[in-house]
Amino acid sequence: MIIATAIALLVVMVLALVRALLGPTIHDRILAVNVFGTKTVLLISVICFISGRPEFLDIALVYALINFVSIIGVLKYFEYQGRDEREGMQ
Amino acid sequence: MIDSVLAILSAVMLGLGGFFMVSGAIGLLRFPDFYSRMHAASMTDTLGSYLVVGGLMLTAGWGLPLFKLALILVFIFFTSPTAGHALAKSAQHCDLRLPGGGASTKKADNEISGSAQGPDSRDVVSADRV
Amino acid sequence: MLLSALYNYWVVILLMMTGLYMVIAQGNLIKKVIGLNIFQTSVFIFYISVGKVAGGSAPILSQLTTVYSNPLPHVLILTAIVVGIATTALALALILRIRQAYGSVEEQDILAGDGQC
Amino acid sequence: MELILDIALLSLLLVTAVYIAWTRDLFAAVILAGIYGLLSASFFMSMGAVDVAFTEAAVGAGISPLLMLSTLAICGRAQRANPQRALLALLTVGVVGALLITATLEMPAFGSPDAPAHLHVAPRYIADSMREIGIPNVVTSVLASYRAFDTLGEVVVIFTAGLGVLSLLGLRGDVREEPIHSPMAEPSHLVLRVVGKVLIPPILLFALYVQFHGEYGPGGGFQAGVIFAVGFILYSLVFGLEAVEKIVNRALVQALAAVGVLIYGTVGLLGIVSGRNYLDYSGLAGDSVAGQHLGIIAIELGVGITVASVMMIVFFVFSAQLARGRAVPHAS
Repeated sequence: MIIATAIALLVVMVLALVRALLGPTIHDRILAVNVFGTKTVLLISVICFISGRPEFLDIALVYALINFVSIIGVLKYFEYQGRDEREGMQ
Repeated sequence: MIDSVLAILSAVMLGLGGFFMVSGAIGLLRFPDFYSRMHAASMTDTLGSYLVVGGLMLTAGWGLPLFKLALILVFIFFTSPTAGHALAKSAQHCDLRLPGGGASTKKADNEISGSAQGPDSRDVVSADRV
Repeated sequence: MLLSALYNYWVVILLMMTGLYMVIAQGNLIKKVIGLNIFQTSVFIFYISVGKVAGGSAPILSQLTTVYSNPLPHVLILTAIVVGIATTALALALILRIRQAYGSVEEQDILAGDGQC
Repeated sequence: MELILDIALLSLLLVTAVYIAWTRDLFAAVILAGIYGLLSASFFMSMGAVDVAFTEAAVGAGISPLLMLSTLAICGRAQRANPQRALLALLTVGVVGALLITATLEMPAFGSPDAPAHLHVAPRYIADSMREIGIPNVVTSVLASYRAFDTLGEVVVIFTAGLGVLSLLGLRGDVREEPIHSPMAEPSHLVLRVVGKVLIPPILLFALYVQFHGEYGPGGGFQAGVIFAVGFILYSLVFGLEAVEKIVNRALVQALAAVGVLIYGTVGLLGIVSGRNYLDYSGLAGDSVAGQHLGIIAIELGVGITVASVMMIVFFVFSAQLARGRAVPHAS
């Protein structure tokens, strides 16, 4: 079942990547990255169990944290950018 | 006895988690506009993660891995809904409109650069000119 | 057989060429830096692929296994990643200064700006 | 399963890279570069390179997109096409790529245990490091003891890069024309502020764990430094740059970047004082294994301090630049 989950995760990653490539708005891409990041956390945990060395879960843990920080960062810069373009248009 | 029950339970949780995640991803791909994609993705994202990590926890046995998985669960519990919230808020803030034009009326409480611009000042196309 | 034996190396080369293409063809300096990063990552993937031993586990000794991947490429790449981000930061800082001086980050504009002086 | 994972991840990497090259929206390119980082870290994980995956996780998916985005936010995200250049580039790339692919036919098959790379020093590291160094993580013992001189060079490079960024952008940052304003610090982001407050202490604690657990599991100074910096970066994203500067003194961080390199160098000198070679820690304690252990902990600490401070310096310089951004007049 673990292997089936890994394959399901890969499928989800492919679908999320397609959404990230298609866009159409930048928020869709950010959403896709967010989904992709969570799936990476899970995929890494699953890889740890498949390879039989579950003590490497630290990496999944660091992902769970970093992914959040980078999403917040992306949103922040997008707000800067949005405010800027708005000011430019006036 | 306990072991086999745990194994079955874990398999069920992993399978359910996989199902939810795949269905959420299909929603992410197929739904027509940003807000409904967001709905599909972030709901199933959180639930699917809980189920998969929970399923792994049941197979992990007592020890450090169990604790780390629990930490991952807690972090996902905090970060995933928060990221979704921030994303939706930012989309609304940037005046990303639904096809029906619902969201742009809500921006009265956003103080950004006055209310001079009309709904066309930043539409979906200009947000992503490739 | 050939596919599974050499697939990693082919992907590495394709990634490397994508990065090289971006560095040569794109006039935008930020895009060039992203291209350099892709090129760099392809080298990382190459090293890690070379270091893999079939059936080998991560090179952290444990009682459960005796076959490990080669630790040396891991060491080299680990430091290279952090050095890579430091140099990327330096490149981006240079780009910001170029933008302050020339008002643009497009190569053509910068060359034109040089011609005027 | 390993093969499926390998092929799937590499194919996804390739698709992402090609799209990054193709798109003309730089914002999309940077976001996809984030995905690229996530994918390559998963790939490293599936190859058993846990330490590398750890570093790439923190750097490739976390800090690097943030730096690029802050540059983009200043420079704009549109990009011009250059068709005649593209043709020439395609030609060059095609020829070089074909030559390289021909060369791979001579390579030893992927994963074969008797490839030349695995025959020379690696068996010795794996067989003897437990006896000579006494720690289970071979990567850490090679990084911090067998090849410590190399690592010293890398740390100096990082320090120099931080210095370079500071001299290019940071020195004029002391004169501030307008107060730095962060949109995220507005009260409308209440949820974010609360969650940020909850998450920052665990991040810093986790960084310390990674720093001091690096001998037994994946981790070490490089990873810990980046994670530590990410904690402060999250704080500055949520609460604004001013709030961070109240906590971490800028001069102190700049001094710490140098202190880390100095710790590393001093530990090396202690090796000479104890009658051995530079960076040979065997003489630092009673028996050589304990000495090695002590030396590794000390230099990992130096690495961690330098990496954390350089990352913080770089990020804060970039965000200060972003906040001032358009106050700087253009030459055009």
